[in-house]
Order: sequence, then C-alpha cells, then structure tokens
Amino acid sequence: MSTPHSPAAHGGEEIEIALLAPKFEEHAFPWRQIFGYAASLVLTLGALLLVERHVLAPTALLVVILALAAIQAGLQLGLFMHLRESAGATWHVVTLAIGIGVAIGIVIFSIWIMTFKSGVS
Amino acid sequence: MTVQAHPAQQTQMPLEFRDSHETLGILGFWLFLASDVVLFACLFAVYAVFHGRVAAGPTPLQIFHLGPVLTETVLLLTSSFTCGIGIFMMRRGRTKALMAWLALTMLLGLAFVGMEITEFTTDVATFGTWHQSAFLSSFFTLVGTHGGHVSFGILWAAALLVRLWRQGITQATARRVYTFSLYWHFLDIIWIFLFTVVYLSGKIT
Amino acid sequence: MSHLLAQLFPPSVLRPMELGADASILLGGLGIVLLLTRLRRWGWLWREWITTVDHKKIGIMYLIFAMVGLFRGGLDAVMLRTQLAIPNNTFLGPEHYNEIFTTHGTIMVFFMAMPFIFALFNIAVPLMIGARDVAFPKLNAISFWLFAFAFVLFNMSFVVGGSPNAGWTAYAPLTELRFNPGVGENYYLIALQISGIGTIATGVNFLVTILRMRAKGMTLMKMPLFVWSVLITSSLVIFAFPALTVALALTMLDRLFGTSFFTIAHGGMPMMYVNLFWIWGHPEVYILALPAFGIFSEVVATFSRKRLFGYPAMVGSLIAISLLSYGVWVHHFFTMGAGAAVNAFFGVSTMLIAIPTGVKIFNWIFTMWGGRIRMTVAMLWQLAFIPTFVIGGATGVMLAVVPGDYQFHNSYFLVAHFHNVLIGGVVFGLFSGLYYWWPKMFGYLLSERQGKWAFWFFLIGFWVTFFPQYLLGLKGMTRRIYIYPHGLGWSPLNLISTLGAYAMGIGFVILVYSVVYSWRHREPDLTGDPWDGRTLEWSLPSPAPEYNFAVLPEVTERDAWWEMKQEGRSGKVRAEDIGAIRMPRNTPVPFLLGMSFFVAGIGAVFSWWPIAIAGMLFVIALLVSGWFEEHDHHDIPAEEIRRTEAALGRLEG
Amino acid sequence: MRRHRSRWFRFLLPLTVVAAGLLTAGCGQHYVVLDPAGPVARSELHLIETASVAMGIVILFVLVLFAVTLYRFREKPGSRAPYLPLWHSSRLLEFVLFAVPVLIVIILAVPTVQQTFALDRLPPAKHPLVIDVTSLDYKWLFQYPQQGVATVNYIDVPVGVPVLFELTANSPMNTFWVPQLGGMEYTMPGRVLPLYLQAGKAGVYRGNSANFSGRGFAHMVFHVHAVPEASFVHWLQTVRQGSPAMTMQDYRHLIAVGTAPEQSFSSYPADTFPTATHGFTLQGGMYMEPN
Repeated sequence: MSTPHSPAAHGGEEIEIALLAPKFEEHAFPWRQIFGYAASLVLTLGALLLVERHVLAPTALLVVILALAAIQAGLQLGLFMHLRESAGATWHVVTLAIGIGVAIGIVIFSIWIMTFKSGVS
Repeated sequence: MTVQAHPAQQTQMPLEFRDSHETLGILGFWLFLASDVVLFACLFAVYAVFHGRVAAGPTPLQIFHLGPVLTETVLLLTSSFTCGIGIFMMRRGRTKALMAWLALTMLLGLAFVGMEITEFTTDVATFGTWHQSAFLSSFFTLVGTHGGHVSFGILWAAALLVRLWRQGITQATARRVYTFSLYWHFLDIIWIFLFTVVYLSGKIT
Repeated sequence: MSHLLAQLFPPSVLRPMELGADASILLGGLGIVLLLTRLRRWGWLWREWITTVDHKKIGIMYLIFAMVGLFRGGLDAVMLRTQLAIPNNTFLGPEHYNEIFTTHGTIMVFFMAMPFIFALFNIAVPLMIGARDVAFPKLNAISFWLFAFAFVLFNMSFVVGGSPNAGWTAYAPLTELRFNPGVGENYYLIALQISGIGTIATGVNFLVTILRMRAKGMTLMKMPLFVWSVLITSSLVIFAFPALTVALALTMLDRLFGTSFFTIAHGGMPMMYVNLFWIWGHPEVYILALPAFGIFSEVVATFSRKRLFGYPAMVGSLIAISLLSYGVWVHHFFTMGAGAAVNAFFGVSTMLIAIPTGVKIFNWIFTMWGGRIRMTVAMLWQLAFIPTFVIGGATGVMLAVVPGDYQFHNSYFLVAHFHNVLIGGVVFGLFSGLYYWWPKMFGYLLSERQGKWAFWFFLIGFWVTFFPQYLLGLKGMTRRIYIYPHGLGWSPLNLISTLGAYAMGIGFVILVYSVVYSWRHREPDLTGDPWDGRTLEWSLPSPAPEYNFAVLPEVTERDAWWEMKQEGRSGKVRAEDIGAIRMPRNTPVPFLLGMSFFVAGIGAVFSWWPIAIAGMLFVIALLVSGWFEEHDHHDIPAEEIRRTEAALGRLEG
Repeated sequence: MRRHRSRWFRFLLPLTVVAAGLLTAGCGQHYVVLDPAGPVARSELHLIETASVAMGIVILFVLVLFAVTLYRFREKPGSRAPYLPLWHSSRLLEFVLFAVPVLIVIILAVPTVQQTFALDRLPPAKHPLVIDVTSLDYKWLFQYPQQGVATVNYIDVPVGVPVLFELTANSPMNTFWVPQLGGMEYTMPGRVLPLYLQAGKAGVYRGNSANFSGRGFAHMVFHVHAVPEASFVHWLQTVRQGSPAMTMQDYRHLIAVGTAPEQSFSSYPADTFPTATHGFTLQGGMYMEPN
C-alpha cells in the first residue's frame, strides 16, 4: 500500500438516472460558451425590448419576461455550469431541483398570503 | 489520493473530477448554492410583497434607469462567458490562458460592482436613504446582497489567481477554479432574475 | 464614559438574581481555570479539543454545550413556573418575566435541541455508515465553534447590556427600536445569525457525508434509519435556514441601519417577518423531530431484538414529512387574516402530516410486536415517547382545524401542545440517544438504576406540568402573561403545573448526578457492543480510534453488524489488510474563526463599528488563509494502526 | 414478582392522586372555550368536538395496541409470546395503517374547509353593528362609527345582532379574543382586519389578548357586556349625554404607554381610526407621531 487511504469517498452506491447521466465531453473550440453568451444577450435584449415597447398586457408581459429569464437560467446551468457533470451521483441536480421548488413556493405563497383576500362580506 | 469509483472514466474525466475526495467539495458547493437559491428567494419574496409600499418615497418608475442597468447586465453576462472560457482553457491545460480569462472575469466583475455602487450613491443622493420606504429597503437589500456576493467572488478570484500563479493547474487548484466558476455563473443567474423581476417589471404599467 | 456604563449595565442586569448568577458564573469559571492550571491541562485542552477536527470529539463538545443549555433553559422554566404558581405573584416583575421566557425558548430551541442533535449526528453518523470522518472535517469544526461562540454571545446578554425580551419568535414590530430600545434584542439577532451560518454548513456537511461516504455495499435502502433521518434533516436545514437568515438580517437592518422592513411606519409590514420566520420555523420543528424519530427507530429495533418493521414505509414517511413541512407554515398564524382560502389550504396541508407520522407510530409498535422488549433506560424513553407523541400529535391535528385554531391560538392549549411534541418527541428521543450511544462515546455505561429514577421523575413531571395546561387553554389563559388574577379558575391548575415542572427539574438533577456517579464508578465496556446492537458503530471498540475503521467494512444487509454476528463474524481485522490512513490534521482556524465572529458580534450588538469591522476583517483573513492551506492532513502509518488495533485486541489470529 | 408489582405501585399512586386533583380542579365552570355564548363560538366548538372525538378514537386505539404489545412481548423468563426476529413487513397491515389516517384526515378536512369559509361571511339579511377596535399599549380603544361613541377596555353589544369588529393596532400586534363569543384575530398596525362575532345571550364576557406585546401585555383585558337591544339603546344615550367628548389630546394620552381604566366618550376625533380603509392595506401605517 503506497498511497494512504483517503478518509473520504470510497464508494457507496451511485444512483444513476439515465437522463442525468454524467457527460464530460468538450469540443475543440468553445462553441457552447459562445452560443450561450450570444443566446443570453439576445434573450436579455429581447425582454428589454418587449418591456420598452409595451407589446403585451402587463400580466402577460410579466409572464413572458419571467419565462425568458427562466430559459436564460437554464442555458447558464446547462452550457456554463456543466450541470450534468459529476463524479457519478447526480445528487446536485436533485438538490438543486428541490431548492428551486422551495424557492418558487416561498415567493408564490408569500405573495398569496400577503395579499389578504380576507373580508367579512 | 487516487480515485476509487469509475476507474474506467478516469482518463476522460477532467482534472477536477479525478480525485474522489476533491469531488466531495464540488457536491458540497452545489448544495450550498441550492441553499443560497432559497436565501435569494426569500429576498425576492420580500421585494415582491414590498415593491408597491413606497410610502412617501420614490416609486420604482422614478428610480430605475434601464440604460446603466443594461450595461451592468452586459458586463455580468460577459464575465460569465469569460469565466466559461476560463474553464474551457483549464480543461485544455493552458494555465496562462486560464489566468488571463479569470483575470478578465474579475475585472468585469469589478466594473459591475463599481457601476452598482455609483448607481446606489446617486440614488441615495437624489431620493434619500433606504429608511424612506419598505420598497427602498427591500430594493437596496436585494440588489446589495447580490452585489456583496459578487464582491466576495472577486476576492475569491484574486486568491485563485495567486494560487494558480504559484502552483499551476493541479487537481486541487482545478477543483477550486471549477467551484468558483459555479459560484460565478450562479450569480449571473440571480442577476438575470433581478434584472427581470426588479428592473424590467418595475417598468411595466 | 457614564453613557457607556449605562449601556453596558442597564438596571436589568443589576437585579439581585442576575448579580447572583454572575457571581456563580465568575466563581465557576475561575474554578475551572484554576483546576486546568493546577492539572496542567491547558496544552491538552488545546491539542485534544479546541483544535480537533475529529467528529467524535466535536460531538462530545456539542453535547456538553447542549447540557449547559438544558440547565439554563430548564432553570428559566422553573422560574417561569414559580412566578405562575399562584395568582398575583410578585416573584418576577413583567420585564424580568419577559426576558426569562424569551431566553427559555431561544435556548431550548437553538442552544439545547440543535447542539444535542448535532452531537448525535457527529457521534453516530460516520460510524454508522462506515466512514472515517465527515466529508469536511474542518468545516465541521468551524460549524461547532460558530455555534459555541454564538452560545456564549447569547448567554452574555444577561451579564452585560440586557437580555432580549420579545419572545423566542421575536415578532416585529415589538422588536422595532422604538418599542424595544437597548441592545438585548441585538444579542438574539446576531447570536442566532452566527450559529445559523454554522448550522447550514453542518447540513451541507452531513448531506455530502451520507451521500458520498457510505461503506461499500451500503445502498440508500440499506442505511440505518437514523442515517436516513439525518439525511432528510440536513436537506431541511439547507433549505429552511436561509429563511431565518433573511428574517433575522432584515430585522437587524431595521434596528441597526434604519431600514423600514418590519417597522410600522414607512410602509413596513410586520407580518412579513412572521411569514419569513415560520417559513423556517415549521421545517425547524421537523429538523428537531426527525433525528429523534431516527433514534427511536434504532433503539426500538435493538431493544426488541428484531428487524425494524416497514423500513421502506419509514423512509417514505420521512421524505413525505420533510416535503410537507415546507407547505404548512401559515398554521402558525391562521388568525392574521390572510383569508379563508389561504387558511383552508394550509389547514389541510397540516393535517396531511398526520398520515406519515401515523405510519411511523404504527411501524414502531409493530417493530416491538413479535420481539423481546428489554426495558433499558434508552428503551424506556422510546416507550414513553409513543403515547406522549400520539397525544401531542392529536392535539396538533386539533390545532390544524382552522376554526378550532381561532380559539386555541397562543393559548395555553398551544403551549401544552408544542411542549407535548417537543419534549415528548424531541427531548425524549435525545435522552434515549444519549443513553444508547453513551458507551460508544466514553467506553462505559450510564447507571441504569439512576437512569430509571431520572426517567420516571421526568416523565411524570412532564405530564403533571403539561396536562393542566391544556385545560388552562380551554379556560382562556394565554401564553406569555406574567400575572393573572384570582377568580378565573386558573389557580389550582397552575399550581399543579408548577409542581410538575419541579419534578422535571428533579429528574434533570438525578440525570446529572447519574452522569457524575457513572463516571466515578465506571467499568470499561470492553465489548464495544453492550446492547447487542445491529448497526456498524457497535462493531468498533468504544470509544472508536481516531480513524474509526482500520479496514473499511463491506455491507451486504440492512442491519449490517447484526448480520455479521449472525454469520459468526467478529469486528476483528487481519493485519495484512491494514494500510496507511490519511486523516485530517488539527487546526486552530475554526476556533479563531468563531472567536472573530464573536468579536464582530459584540461590535454589532453594541454598534461599536470599528470592533465589528475588525472582527469581520479577521474572519475574511482566516477564510483567505484557508484558501492557501495545503497541509491539512497527516498520514497514520500502517504499523501504528496495527499496534493500536493489537492493543485493542482487534487483530485476527 | 412481588417486588416488581410494588415498584409499579409506587409510581401509580402519585399518578392517581394527581389525576384526582385534576378532576376536582376541572370541576369549575370556567371553561370559556367550551361554554359558547354565540353562534360563532358554538360552530367553532362543534368542530373542536368533532376533532376531539376523532382524535380520541385514534389515541385510544394506539394506546391499547401499544399496551398490548408492550405487555405481551416484554422480555421475561418463560415468555410464551412468539419471537419473530425477521418479521418486518406485511403489505395488508401497512396498507390498512396507511388508509385509516387518510380516512380520518378526510373526515376532518371537509368540515374544516367548509367552516373556514363560512366563518368568513356575515349571516345574510342582517345589518351588523360595526365596532372599530384599536389595540394600544396597553389598553383597548373601541369606537362605534355608526353611533359616534367610543369606549376604553369595555364594550356594550346588543344580543342577537351580528357585530363586525374592524381590528387594527396603534402599537405592536395583539389579538382580539373573546372566547365565549368566538375565536381571535390579530390587531396589526397598518392593516384593518375584519372579525364577525355575535352574542346569543346576555352576559359579561371576558376578552383578552393572546399575542405578547410587551411589559403591560398581561393587562390587555376588556369586558364585553352583551345586553338586550333596549338596554343597548339606553346605554348609548347615557354615554352620549353623560360622557365627555374625546379630544385629540385625550387620544394622545391613550396611545402613550401605560394601562387605563374603563372609560366612555360621547364622541371621538375622526382621524383616529382609518375609516373607509376596510379591506385594504394602509400605505405607510397609521402610527401617530409623524416623523
């Protein structure tokens, strides 16, 4: 035994979800990054234009720009943050998904709770 | 310190994933980010509830100027891109290029923070402090928390540059640069939502 | 100068009771210092404890703090009950009473229950999953020292500056500066913030540990149930605590930096604080309860000599409880007028939690069915838990019935309910775990005889204290009142309740006596497996060596150690399997980091900004130095491990 | 064996004594929550009773099962109970034990949802008496916007008439609670929350706050005098003729920290309660002392 045992990480089973199977491939030229950058610029400017031009009713507009933001966030996660990369287990994806769920819940429920629909009529 | 799991993939795996002990740090950092998502969600919830509570202070329409905010957004988006290129270079083992792109990322971050501080000081000079209203309090806190995160990232990047300069790309430094990149892209995502929820929707209606 | 003195020593800290406590702390502290000097133990303290990154030692240190917290929180409870024993009592004035119930609640939740569960996480989890340490040993030590210094900071409040007095929930706008001048509330905000950072780090640490460091063959569905409960609890921690961080931070901004979040002027909205607080607060209940459920699951199987009944259902219900717990927080403020739709939604979601909880209760009972139940102290706490928790849970469902809650909210019915579940669920579980794992921590058993005395005093005292409080709630008595008049029919019940609290106090005293007695009359447990245990920690000697496992175990079955024993295998290892082991090295950084946060905290509490900034600069300096740290581990040579194992009689042949 | 029994007995004795004590202590008539004096409190009590019965059945069932298990399978020499160390699952049993709680939750959830919505509405075709309630440090201010009078720490209400309380605070939060008339609602600065209650029979009902608001919180007590309509009209006249008018100075005096005796005022300044704000949020709060 030349190398000492690391105190950590000696197995456990790794759960693989087919969809989330790790990928590490990289192109010779940073196409992904360039595409991601261009896409986020387009999406940002697009959202800005939509708002400046008031193309939709306020609520619809809000929904659309939120959707654009979500797409952009997905691009960042996928293209820049190498979301699918990991040493086997895909736990960070599961955890992130729960975190996002909790986050959305907090925002939506807080707004709902604080709008006070109460009233003796 | 060699990897036990996935010996088959060992050769294809990027440096930062080769040592299973180092990968614990990557998973840990993802979990921290997931936790930070909830922190920002709470601040967003506060902002969403408070944005109309302007009391006697200014309204969102009065204080938001999309011009400078758009510049900030582009700065941050670009820094996210340069950071991504940095990782790309790291995976190709090019230390100098990595350091250059990382330094560029840091400078763009600095420019972003500088602009934000300028924006804040002008706002305070024109409209008064965050004491004025719940809206101003939540606005400054939400945006400021993000700015604080970015500032911390700049400090982190500086430390990484020193370490890279001394040691080059090793398993340990690669892992650290990689977690830094996760952090930096994450801040970019938060900013996208800040830009949308705070600034853009402030201009709707 | 006189202004400074008035800030440091307002009248509230100069009351005889406070001065008496100060004197005893001073004397006690002096005694400890003298003792350590006399025994020349300072170096030992520094090397073996303060700079340690060993999860087993960190667990023991958490435990010590938890016990001190239990003592102070319990003393507070006894004083509160003394004041309420008779109508129109003048033992405590209103300010004093308010401060004491605030510290009672805060300490019991943050500085007793939390460190207690973290103690058991640290002591048991790595051993149970067959790991040599947690994923991030240094971070683990940092979490501990942040907690420890936050503990000291919070407990300083009654010595200098004044105690917080707005209840452990610290609802705005009562915490607003205009209604709550002085620094007392700052202690609450800042101490909880500091320990909260450590708590999130602990959550991340144990999640990674459990997800990535299990022994070979230990799939998720072969993990001991306590490990499952820690996994779920840690995920609750990382998603719930940020809400508390935000609630506390915004209140702090309101008080110290003039923002208008929860103020009643300038468009502030106090209810948003309540909302954020309970977004954290309800999952927090399960952060405390789920580990206790995990302990019970281990204890009940061990002392029934039987496999746990319905393992998959137990795991499923843990997950269900944790997910549901994010969606029920409004039941803490049904009466804030959020509307019928909101209330109905959250009322029903709350009731749903009863389903997985009921599943767990039945599974524990059926684990005992067909077993051979041994009445050890650890098992007694488990047995007391079932009826107690069922009743507490049932009153919880009654509180979830929204129109019923309109009548019960903030009454003594509620007080009785949450003590019923928090003591009956959490504290009983922690005591059970304490007795169960004590031999693993220290290598000897606690006195069973005295443990039973403590148990009966505590249990009977518990019911005598809290059953009358349900009735008091129905009689319209509301929580946090320091005085009540004659003629409302509250007096006899209050008196009985107070007597019960004294009995619980006696139970605690017996427990402490028993710990001291058991230590002085200790007989080393050489087997390492005094309970005929089922999980991997019992395959090790007690206490386990620094590296835990000389050779990492391989797991094939759920109750891994039980299976090994069934197959006639021992915990012994072959000398030739032993290799060098890399272990993390001791470091003073966590301690110094805690101290820097403490300095920054003091600065923030008193708004002495230069000190606060200096403290934060130290924090940053220590963090940055950590980024350059490279030699954070040391290698134990195989020969040394062979010697250690041979001395423990654990080498085969 | 004998020693064993005496030990159990030692613990049973104090338990019995305590239980007896509780029963005698419980014989008073002061269970205000269980003694409703109006339709709102009564409907809430009905639900409490339903929940109590359902929960009582659950508790009883679990306790019996628990006791039997414990008695039968405790370790003792010569135990004849079966020992099944590997028995760890039973589909049927687990399904039943899952289904039963589900059923109970459904049984409770349906009336809960119905009642929650029902309590949010006034009974139709009745004109409510409106009382504006402001909690102050540490006293209650009541204003009758339709009648123009105001009181401190007590109110008179006519029997059989629904009362719409509009609740707010000019201090930290409290809750407005008259257990015999119905459940509580928060009083919050910067918001007005509605609460509908009704007295069904004449009497004096104690009301208090359930949310801690500082050093004088224990003294946040008031009384509701439910009287026949004729007496109510008479009382109004007495207050209008015999009591002083509230001035702004009186109001400032009231919002200052301290307790106060019961008082009556024949009129009050208009801007002391946010009228016409019912049901929506007040911008910026209404706390006096502008700064």
